[in-house]
This record gives sequence, structure tokens and C-alpha cells, in this order.
Amino acid sequence: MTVIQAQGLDLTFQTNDGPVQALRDVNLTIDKGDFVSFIGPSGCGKTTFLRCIAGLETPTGGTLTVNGMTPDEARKSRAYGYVFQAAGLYPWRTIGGNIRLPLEIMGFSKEEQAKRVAKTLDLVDLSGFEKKFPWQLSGGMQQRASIARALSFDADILLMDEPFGALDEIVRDKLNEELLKLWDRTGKTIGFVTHSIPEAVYLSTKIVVMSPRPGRITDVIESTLPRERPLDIRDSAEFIEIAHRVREGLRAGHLDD
Amino acid sequence: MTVIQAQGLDLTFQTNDGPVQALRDVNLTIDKGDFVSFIGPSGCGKTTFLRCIAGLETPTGGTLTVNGMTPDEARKSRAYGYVFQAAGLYPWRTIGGNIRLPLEIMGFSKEEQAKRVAKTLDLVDLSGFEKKFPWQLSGGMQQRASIARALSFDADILLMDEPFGALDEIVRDKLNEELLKLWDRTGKTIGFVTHSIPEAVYLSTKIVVMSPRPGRITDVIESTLPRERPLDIRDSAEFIEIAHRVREGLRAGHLDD
Amino acid sequence: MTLIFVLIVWAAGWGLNVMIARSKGANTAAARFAVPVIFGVTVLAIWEILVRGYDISAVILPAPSAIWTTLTSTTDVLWGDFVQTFLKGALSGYIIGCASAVIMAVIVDRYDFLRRGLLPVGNFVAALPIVGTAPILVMWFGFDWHSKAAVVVVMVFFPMLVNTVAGLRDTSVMQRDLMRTYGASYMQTLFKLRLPAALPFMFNGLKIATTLALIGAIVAEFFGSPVRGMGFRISTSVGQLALDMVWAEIVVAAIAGSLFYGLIATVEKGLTFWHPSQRK
Amino acid sequence: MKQRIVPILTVVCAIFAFWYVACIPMNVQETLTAAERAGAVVTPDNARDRAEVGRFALMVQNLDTLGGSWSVDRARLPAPHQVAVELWDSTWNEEVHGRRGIVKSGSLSNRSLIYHGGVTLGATVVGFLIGSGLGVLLAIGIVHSRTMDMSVMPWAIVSQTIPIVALAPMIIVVLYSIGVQGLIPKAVISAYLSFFPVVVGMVKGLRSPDAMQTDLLRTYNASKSDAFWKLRLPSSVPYLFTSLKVGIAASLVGAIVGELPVQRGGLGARMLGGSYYGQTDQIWAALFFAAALAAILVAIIGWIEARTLKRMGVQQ
Amino acid sequence: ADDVTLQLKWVTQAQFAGYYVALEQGFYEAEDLNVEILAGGPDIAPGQVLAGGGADVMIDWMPSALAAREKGLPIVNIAQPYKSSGLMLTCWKDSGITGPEDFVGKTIGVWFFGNEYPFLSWMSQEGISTAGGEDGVTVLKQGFNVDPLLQRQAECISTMTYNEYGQVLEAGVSPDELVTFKYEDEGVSTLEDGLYVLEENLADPEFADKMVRFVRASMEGWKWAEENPEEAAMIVLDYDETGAQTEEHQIYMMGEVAKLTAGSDGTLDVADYERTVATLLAGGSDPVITMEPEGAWTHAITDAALQ
Ligand SMILES: Nc1ncnc2c1ncn2[C@@H]1O[C@H](COP(=O)(O)OP(=O)(O)OP(=O)(O)O)[C@@H](O)[C@H]1O
Ligand SMILES: Nc1ncnc2c1ncn2[C@@H]1O[C@H](COP(=O)(O)OP(=O)(O)OP(=O)(O)O)[C@@H](O)[C@H]1O
Ligand SMILES: Cc1ncc(C[n+]2csc(CCO)c2C)c(N)n1
Ligand SMILES: [Mg+2]
Ligand SMILES: [Mg+2]
Repeated sequence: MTVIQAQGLDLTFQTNDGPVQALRDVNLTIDKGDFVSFIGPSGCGKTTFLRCIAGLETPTGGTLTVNGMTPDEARKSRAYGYVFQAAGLYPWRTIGGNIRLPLEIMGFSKEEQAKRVAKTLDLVDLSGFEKKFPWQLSGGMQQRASIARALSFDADILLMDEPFGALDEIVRDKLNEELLKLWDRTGKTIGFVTHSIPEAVYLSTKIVVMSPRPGRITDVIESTLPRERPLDIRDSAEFIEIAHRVREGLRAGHLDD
Repeated sequence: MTVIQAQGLDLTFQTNDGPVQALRDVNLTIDKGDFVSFIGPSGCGKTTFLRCIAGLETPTGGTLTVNGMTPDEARKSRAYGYVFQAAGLYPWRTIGGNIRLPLEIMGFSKEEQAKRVAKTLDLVDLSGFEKKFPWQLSGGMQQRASIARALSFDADILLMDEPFGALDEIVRDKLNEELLKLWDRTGKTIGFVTHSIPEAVYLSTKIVVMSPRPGRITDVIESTLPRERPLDIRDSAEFIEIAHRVREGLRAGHLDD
Repeated sequence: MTLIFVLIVWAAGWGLNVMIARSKGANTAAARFAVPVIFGVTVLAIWEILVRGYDISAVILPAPSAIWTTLTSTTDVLWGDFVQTFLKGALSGYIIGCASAVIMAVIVDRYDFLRRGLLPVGNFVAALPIVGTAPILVMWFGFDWHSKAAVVVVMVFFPMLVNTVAGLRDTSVMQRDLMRTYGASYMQTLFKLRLPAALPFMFNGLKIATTLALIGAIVAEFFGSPVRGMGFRISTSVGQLALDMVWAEIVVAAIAGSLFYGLIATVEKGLTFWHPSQRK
Repeated sequence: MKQRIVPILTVVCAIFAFWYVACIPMNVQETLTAAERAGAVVTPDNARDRAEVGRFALMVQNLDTLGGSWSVDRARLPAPHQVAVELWDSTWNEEVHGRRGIVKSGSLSNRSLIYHGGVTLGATVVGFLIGSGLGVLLAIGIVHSRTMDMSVMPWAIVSQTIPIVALAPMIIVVLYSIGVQGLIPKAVISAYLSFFPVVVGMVKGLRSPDAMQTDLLRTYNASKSDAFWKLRLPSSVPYLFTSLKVGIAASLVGAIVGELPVQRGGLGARMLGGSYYGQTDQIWAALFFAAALAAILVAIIGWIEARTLKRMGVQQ
Repeated sequence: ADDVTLQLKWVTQAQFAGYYVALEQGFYEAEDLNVEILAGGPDIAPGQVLAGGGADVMIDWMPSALAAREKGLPIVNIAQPYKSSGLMLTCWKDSGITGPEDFVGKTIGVWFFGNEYPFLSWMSQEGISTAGGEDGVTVLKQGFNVDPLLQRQAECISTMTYNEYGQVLEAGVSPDELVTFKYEDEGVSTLEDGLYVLEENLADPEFADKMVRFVRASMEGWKWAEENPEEAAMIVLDYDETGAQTEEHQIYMMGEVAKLTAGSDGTLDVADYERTVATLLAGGSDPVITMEPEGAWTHAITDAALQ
């Protein structure tokens, strides 16, 4: 079943010194349960595309549907959880309070809120930090709290913009593993932006390679890796082969400059 | 010749809610011309250790000598260039003005200043951008300017704290290559903090693996790679072997938690 | 002779402070309290010495000791004036002015057209000097505290408005987008995001407004008042050359103003503990 | 440009409309009294009874006489055009046609707001220069000396709770009596009012460099003066200008306050003169003139700020 | 020439015409004096200026001068150009006030800043409380103008015959809408604008001589002003730096002021002085001065000036 469908998507920003075309003729279909990674050089429009899907940015051309609705309708029907590039926790709320925020807004009952906060905190390994304020946590912990916040209300679509950028390799590996498990268990559709080629290959069923200025999709690589992925799959020949293809795609984009 | 020598180094921060031990019993010797990478999970004390070497932080125990002096004396004799985690250019100075800053402070003559600015700009491939202001450059260019600033006064030691953290993989590869060339040509001693295992392996003659809370050195890995390193050395078995060792060391540190 | 005395006292007071400030305990609450107090005491001592040494007329500058005597012997008068000017005039004006400014700010923030139209005009109106507006407001609202409150409202309204508007806009795109991804309503965004984010700015406005409120209420009394109030007493006492009374009122004003400021600052600490400027 | 002008014009028009309407209830007593004196029949037919009746009841009972609301002589609220006429009369007309105007006498008339504005402007500028200069110096002291920080800063705050505006006359008199007269006493009050915003803003500004920026200089082993000139000062510039804008507006208020007690010209003396003789139009005209002066001064500082920031390469 | 600085009690207006005339007509110059006249204002306490050395001689009302003397500022009256008082209360006739006894329960505007003493003395002689309420008068600190009366915020306000009363009339009110109570007529008048100097200065013969010449020239100025009211008013107008005064009003003021100065050659009438002191002492529980002043006046200067 198609969840997200983009056809001939264009987006041009009007700025002081003229228009900036951020996306050009983007065509992409994402099916239910897909794990799609977006990879590409800085400024190529990954964030912009994700924001379009989330209805945070309005395309200037082409069509985009989410669950058959416009992205804006989908946003209003609370179809997705969004994890921003930086943690973006509200500093006046505790970690628990931050995770509770969407639940309050969506009108969950008090008990339900408490239950879900506890559950998602546990999921990201932050139990015991519920009462702490964001600045009392390390960057990586904050990032995990923000992931918990996006998971708490169980949206079908999860959009994640470089969620692990600030983390070291080991923590990143661990969270990658857990994200895969979650995805496997819940069957969510996930859109995931990353700079890291191994991360993209390890996680995705589909890797979208983008090239900059104006942002276009240069390659869509369907992963042949199995759903079940232990960490050491990264040493397999198949993995290295896919990673190589992604790297070539990326490099081609860079050469265009 | 030994340039930096740490023996039984301890550092404890006094904070509101009690002392935080950032470094414990750190022993390390760095020789002239070494390229030493520091790797370890977030918050393990990498930055703190680099700052100790630079005399920006005072250890609470142990001894640390730089060129046979105390770090403070070394700092006062302007023995090193320091590149911070973020570019940290002064926004009110042009790129040229930023690179000129240390030269002005150290009292170089006007002609000498101009000569050195031109030379280092060329070195980091930014000739032509001298008159631009920082915000007119992309993140990667800013980071190169900040490296140029640290190089301009030709200190023997270069301390770099995750200089490439904010860059995408392709740009990062390019800068890595250039840094290696520079090091090879000038014979500087370099201390380099990174989160990335391939980066550490690719660059270093010596990889220091640290573990968190309190920060200790768990492993020092001498690289057996040749000084001359093309990018595709990263696919060699030797490289993968060293990377594996680093990863194991890191993981061991994490398990302690 | 007097001058030498002054220099000795100054050197002693300042020296003591330098010692405390450089000592290990400089960050303790006691030191932070002691240093300004020592500074103040030093200034008072010098003042006393100068007045006595140069035999300055009491109708020009009374000695601190004389002011203290007046302060303690006329507490009933001072209290009456305080009630009239501070509790009735300044405080009610402060509350009305700040509250209406916040409401206005929310409206202005909601409609960009209003923000672009009202803020420049507001800045212009805020530049109207109170010495001009006060007589007009006294004419409109009568001689009692109502007109003083009106002057205070006019004085505090725009600083509060400008700060609150700035605060309401001080949310990052990401923080706002987060709310949008939840499909949050305007009211939810206002109460869960904008108002909390605006608090540090609002407290800036509230703190500025504390000093403005007291000054406004006092000055307005110069342009007509009943026969009590701090401004009334100050101006009348100057005419009667009772300068000790003038200074006693000033002391009351300074204490009241500082306590008011301190109170707001304390509330600020409690409510905006999360803001970087409050952490350190 | 259009985006900025249209909302402002709309708001200004709305304010004028409201103002005209407000004139009716505000001036109803005076309007009726004037009409009565001119022979019209009004209800109630004596001023004492009218004082007891509410404004709106009066309006309803005397609908046909309300036309005079916008031409009352000693209005509680003069209509905008009355203020405009007064402004025009006391600037252009007075200077060009007046007996003492610059055209006939060769010097600015002491009945024109231009002359009085000039008097106030002089004190404002001198006071502002003293106050902001002192403020900057004090801020530098506070930032560099812990003792000063701890002892002076709390008192600087206390100093702002003292109703200096109320003390102004005394200060003027005391300065007066030691032979300081004319522009300086007013400038002293201006300076007192403008120094505080500058101190606060400048301290904040001088402390605004982040740890990385200062650490960078430490790696160069830069001196305190290097740190000041190359880091603290440049990074304080935006704060400085913001507080200078507040400071110059405060300076103007200070100069006006300083002109109240000593009736020697200036907008303050002018406002008081208007008040003394019940000439509300005159107060309003002087008020608007003062506000316009403040707006211009702030705009000038804004212009200098824009140029400085541009030279410093700050992003637009 | 000897320098003399004169501090006025109020802004430049015909109330002080004599001094401006003497300056403009060269009477001071003729006495070899170089006189500077400092205008006063709402919050200038002339006594403070004198004490600080900012002026040699000042103009003040006797009640506030005597009160200041009791406060420890040793000032002495050296001349009294104003013979009678121009102070009065002006009330709306329709308020039903016919005599002082009707003030009870009413609101009355009073000037403070040392100008309140005559009113307070009068009320205490009438036995009327000034604390407000049903059986006292409610006192307002009257601002600068006559608006409180015009806008009926008060039933009565303080006026001077030569100034505020004229303003009320100029505002279109006819005299028969008003009731006025002159302090002179009520027998509670106190001496107004007199010349005062510091006692210690008088001991200096040079200073005393200067004052003799100053008083002589000033009185000459007053006589000229009384005889040429319109010209005097124009001279005052020329010295007004604020440009706030109008010709019409200053001519009116000069005419009224002339009536008050008419009976004086500058010499303080001891009977007037004693009446003033008696009025001030009679203040009941809260008299303006608590004891008979000693040496608060001297005839030495006027005697020398007028011989
Ligand atoms: N609000 C905006 N106004 C104008 N231009 C914008 C805006 N947002 C993004 N852009 C431009 O659009 C292009 C794409 O930006 P985008 O943030 O999507 O890149 P990205 O791929 O997410 O980069 P990164 O990896 O650095 O996060 C960039 O050139 C950027 O400068
Ligand atoms: N000024 C300080 N005061 C108190 N604690 C500090 C301070 N600076 C660092 N620390 C603590 O010391 C520890 C080491 O910090 P450090 O910045 O050296 O880590 P790091 O290895 O550089 O981490 P990262 O990879 O996130 O940059 C951390 O636990 C940190 O919380
Ligand atoms: C605020 C204020 N205080 C006192 C007076 C009184 N006053 C000072 S000089 C003088 C003589 C004639 O005007 C009078 C009545 C006033 N008018 N306004
Ligand atoms: Mg992005
Ligand atoms: Mg670090």
C-alpha cells in the first residue's frame, strides 16, 4: 500500500537575493512499512523534502499525497511523529514533561499519558531521568528523549531528520539496532535522513540518494539485505556492495558542482 | 623526541551538585611528528584532555609537560594552534581578518601578516575569499578558515577538537586527505579528537581510545599504516583490522557503564 | 583635613571590598550581600564627614544621621505617603499596565498587520515624556491616586508590550514546527509554547516597569495631588526647606523600589530557572 | 516599504478616528458651557448640575450642540487638527510671520518650538554624551574588576529606584548655587537618566563573547587589552547601540525634566508654560514635538548602527 | 560694578516688573550694580539657592521665609515692596458658598511648596479642619493652573488677584459666577513678595552697601512700573525666555500688581509684620511658626536707601 507519493515535486524559496530552488522534479513512492533513508551532500534538500511530507513546507509545484490526503490534512490528523535534526526539547519542561507534550495536546487521559511516558522512556533507555531538565542531560540523551517524544503517540509514520548526528559511533550503533527492532515490531513507515553511508545501508529497505542545487533524486537503491540485521551484517559483501553503490551515487552528485 | 607527556593526570570539576571527575590517571606520551587521534564516547573527557594540553584547563593532579614546560608556559610561548569543535570565527572580521587575528596579537609586521594570510588561505584552498565575511561561506569553508587561522602562526603543535564533525562524508574525506598532506609536509605534531572510527584510523599514527566517567585511557593503538595514505587505503585489510580493534576498545568502554 | 579623612574612609572601604571580592568566599551569598553594603556604608560615611567637615547647610544637603532621625521619627507620615503613592498609585497602575500590555501583545502577535502598524506608533507614543503627559492625565483622572495609576499605566505599557511581543516571537522555527506536527491549536501553542518561551522577556519588561512605576507615581503627584503621597511630600518639603524629610522619602522610595525589584527578580528565578541566563 | 507604510498608516488613521470620537465625551462639559455662554439652550441649564450628570447622558441630551467638541478653547482633549494648527503656528508661522521670528528678527523666536527644541536638543546631546561615556567606562570597570562588579552594580540598580525626576529641581538648585548654570545642570540630569541603560547593555555586551571565543584568545596568550579591543568591544557593539537608543530617549526626558524648574526655555519650560496657563494645545504640541525629536534622535543612532554593523560585516 | 544676583520666587512675569524695569532702564547700572535676575519656577526653593550661595538676595513670601528661618536658615527681610496681599480664594457662586463657614465639606485647591501657610493659618483661625471628611475641608495640592476650578474638580481654588483670577476671567467666566475671599478682607493677610538676604552677609558693610543701592534702584523700578504699566509689561515680556506669557495677560497683571505695591516705599511696615507673625503663630495645634521670631527683619537697608 502506498503511503507517501510525490510526483514532479518542485519547491522554490523566495529569498532576498532571488529564488533558491531547493527541490526539482522529485518523484518518489513510499509504501507502508518501508524504511527509507535520504542521503546526500549538505544543502541538497533532504530536510526540505522531509518537511514537505510533514506539511511544514508547501511545495511550489507537483503533487504530494500522504495516506491519500494532502500533507496538511495528514498533519492535522496527526499522522506522524517528527524527530528534528537537533533535539529541540522545551527547556521549561522536564524530560517527562517533554514527552508528555504531544499526549496533552492530543488529549490523552492522565493515566494513559503516564503509562506512555514510562514506556517510551524505557524504550530509549532513559528511565530514571523523567524528572530531569533537558540541560541536565548530555547531548546524546537529549536526542534520545526527542526520539521518545516522537514515538510516544504511536503515529504510523515516523520522520527522522539526522536523529543520530550528535552521537558517537557506539551509541549510534545501539540506537540503530533498536530503531530497527521497533520498526520490525510495529511495522511503521519511516523516513530517515542521514549523512552516514553505513547507517543508511544498515537501516533501510530503500536508499534515496540526492544531489544538490537544485535538489534532485539521482538514485533510489532498493536494499537486498534481509529485514533481520545483526550489526555484523556490515561486514558482509552484500552490505559493502550496496555501500559502494551509494558512495558512487553521492560522488557523482558532488562532481556536478 | 617527546613533545607532550602526561603522567597520572587527574581532573575533577567542582559543580553545584558535587564534583565531576572528568579525567583519572591519564598517562600518555606524544612524540614530535606524531598524529594522535582521541576517540571515545560523548562526555569521556576528550575535549577536557585537549584543553589541559593547551593550558586552558588546570589538572587537579598528576603532571603534564609540553616541550618540557608546563602547559601554561607553553601557552604563553605560543607553542600551539587550537581548532575548536565549531569554527568559531569572529563574525565581525572577514576571513582574512580572522586569520590575521593571531598574527596581530603576536605582533607580526604588516607585510608578514599579509604574506602569511595569503599563504594559509591558499593552503586551505580559500584564496579569493579573503574579503568575505564568515556567514557568506558554507559550514565546510568556515571550518577550513578556522584551520587556516590555527596554522597561520606556524606553531609546532596543532590541537584539533572534532574539526570535521559538522561536515558531510564527502567533504570530510577531502579535508582529511588535505590535513594528511599538510602534516606530511610540515612535520607538525597533531592532537585530533573525533567520533569517527574510520577517520581516526585513516589519519593517525597513534589512536587513543578513552572510556567515560571518569575519563580514562583504555587503549593506545599504534597504527601500522604507511605515512602515505590514499583514500582507498580504507578498504585494505590492515585498515579494517585496526578499525576493528578500535571498535572493540570503544565497546569495552561502553560495557563498563 | 576633611579630605584626608574622606580618603582614608574610602581606601578602607574599597580595600575591604577588594579583599572580599578576591577571596575564596567571593561567590557566597554572604559576600554578595556584604560587598554592596560595605560600599554603601562607605559612601554614607563619606557623606557624613563631608557635610560635617565643610559645614554644609542642612537646607542644601542634610547629613545621613539627620535623615535617619527623621526617618525613624515620622514613620506614620511616611507610611501614609507610602500607602497613597506605592500601594494605591504605583501598584494598581503597574498591574493594570502590565496586564493590558500582555493581552495587547498576544493580540498584536497574532495579527502581523497590527504588529507592523502598532509597534512603530507605540514606540513614538512611548517617547512622549511623562512630564508632559502627567498634567494631562491629572486633568483627566482627578487629583487622587487614579491619575497616578493612569500615569503609571502609560509609562509601563510600552516597555512591557515591546518585551512581551519580542518574547512571544522568541521561539525557534523548530519549536513551532514541533507544535505544527502535532496539529496543535493556536491556544495550545500559545499556552504550551509561546507564553513559557516569552517569560524571560516578560520579566525583563516587568523589572524595568518596577522602577518606572514608582517614578511615575511620584512625579505625577507634582502636578496635583491630595495632601499626602511621596511625591507630594517631596515637593512640599523642598518648598519648606525640610530636606531631611525629602531624603527620608527618597530612602523609602529606594527601599520600596529595590524590594519590589527584588521580588520580581525572585519570582523570575523561580519561573525561568530553565533559561541559560539563570543557570550558570 | 509598502509593507511597512500601509499598516502604520492604517493604525495612525484608526488612532485619529478614535481621537476625534473621544473628543466628544472628553470635552462635553466645556462644549456645553461654551454653547451656553454663546446663548444656546442646553440641558441641564447650569454648569453645576451638569457636573453631576454623566458624560454620555449629557451627550444624549444635547446632541445638536456637540459640533463644538472639536473647537473648544481650553479643551480637556484638543482635537488632532487643533494640535496640528498649534504645531504649525508655533513652528513655521511663528518663525516666518512672527514679530520675533527668524525672518523678521534674524534670530529664532522664543515662541517657536524650533527654538525651544534647539535648547532641549543641546542639553540632550551633551547629557547623552556624558551619560553614555560614563556608562561605557563604568561597564568596562565592572567587567574588568570583580570588586566594582560586586559593589557598584547593586547600587546602580538602587539608583534607578530613586525618583531622580523628582529630585531634579533640587539638583538643579544645588548645581546652580555652586555656579553651574545653563545647559550643564540639565545635561547632568540627562546623563543620570541615560547612563543606566548603557551600563546594563554594555556589561551584557562586553560579557557576550562565548567561552570558545575567549579561549581562542587564551591559546594566543593575548593580553587583556587585546581581548578588549579585538573581542569584547566588537562583540558588544549590537548591545551598545540598542542601549544607546534607550539612553538617548531617556536623555531627552532628562533634559525636559531639567527645564521644568528653571524657566529658561526648552520644551520642558514650554510644556509647563502651557500647563500653567491651561493651554492644552500648547502642551500637546510640545509633547508631539518632543516625541518627534526623540524619534529622530533614535533614528540617527539607528542609522549609525546600521552603517557600523555593515562595516563589521553583520549579516542583514 | 558690583555683582548682585536676585533669585525670583516664580517665573518671569509682571509680578516682578520692578526689578526688570530697573534692569532695563539702567537704574541698577546707575547705582554701579551689575544685576542678574534668576527666574524661579514651580520647584525652585529660593531659600536653597540663597543658602548655597547661588544668589545674594531673594524674593519670598514672609510666611515661608519665617518658617525657613525657624528651620535654621538665617534670612532677614531687608525690604518689602509689596504692601498688601493679593492672595484669595475663588469659588463658584453656585456651590452655595457665602462665607468661610461654608467651606466645610467642600474641596479647595491650595498651593503648597511654602505657599500653603497663609491658608493653613486662616483655616485654623476659623477652626476648620483641613483633614477632609464631612466636618473639614478637603485640600487638594493645586497644580499650576486654574483647571481644577474650571473643570469643577474643586469648589474653590487659590488665586492671586493679579494672575490666576485673571485667567479664570479670560477663560470666559464672568465675575458674577464667582465668589472671592481676599485674605486682606478676611483679616488673615500675610506679607508677600519681600526681599531677603542671609543674616551673616549683612554684617559685611560692603554687602550692606550693595543692598542699599540695590533696594534703592529696585524701588525706583517699581515706581516707574506703577506709572508706566504697559511699558513695564512689555519689558517683562522681553525678558521671558520661555515665550509663554501673553501681552494681554501681563498688562492685566501689571495693573493689579501696581495696586499691591502702591502703598510701599520699600520699608517694612512693622504693624504688617506683627500682624503676619500673629497670624502665623495663631495656627492652633499646628502653627506655622512656634515662637516669635527675633531679628527677622531690619530697617537698616531701607533707611539708608531712602534718606
Ligand atoms: N527557509 C529557507 N529559505 C531559503 N532557502 C532555504 C530555506 N530552507 C532551506 N533553504 C535552502 O534550500 C536548500 C536545501 O536545504 P535543506 O535544509 O533541505 O538541505 P539539507 O539537505 O537538509 O542539508 P543538511 O544536510 O545540511 O541538513 C539549501 O540550499 C538551503 O540554503
Ligand atoms: N566546565 C565544566 N564543568 C563541569 N563539568 C564539566 C565541564 N566541562 C566538562 N565537564 C564534564 O566533564 C566530562 C568530560 O567532558 P568533555 O567535554 O571533555 O567530553 P568530550 O569527550 O569532549 O565529549 P564530546 O564528545 O561530547 O565532546 C563530561 O562529563 C562533562 O559533563
Ligand atoms: C505649583 C505651584 N506652586 C505654587 C504656586 C504659587 N505661586 C508661586 S509665585 C505666585 C504668585 C503668582 O503667580 C504663586 C501664586 C503656583 N502657582 N504653582
Ligand atoms: Mg538538513
Ligand atoms: Mg568535546
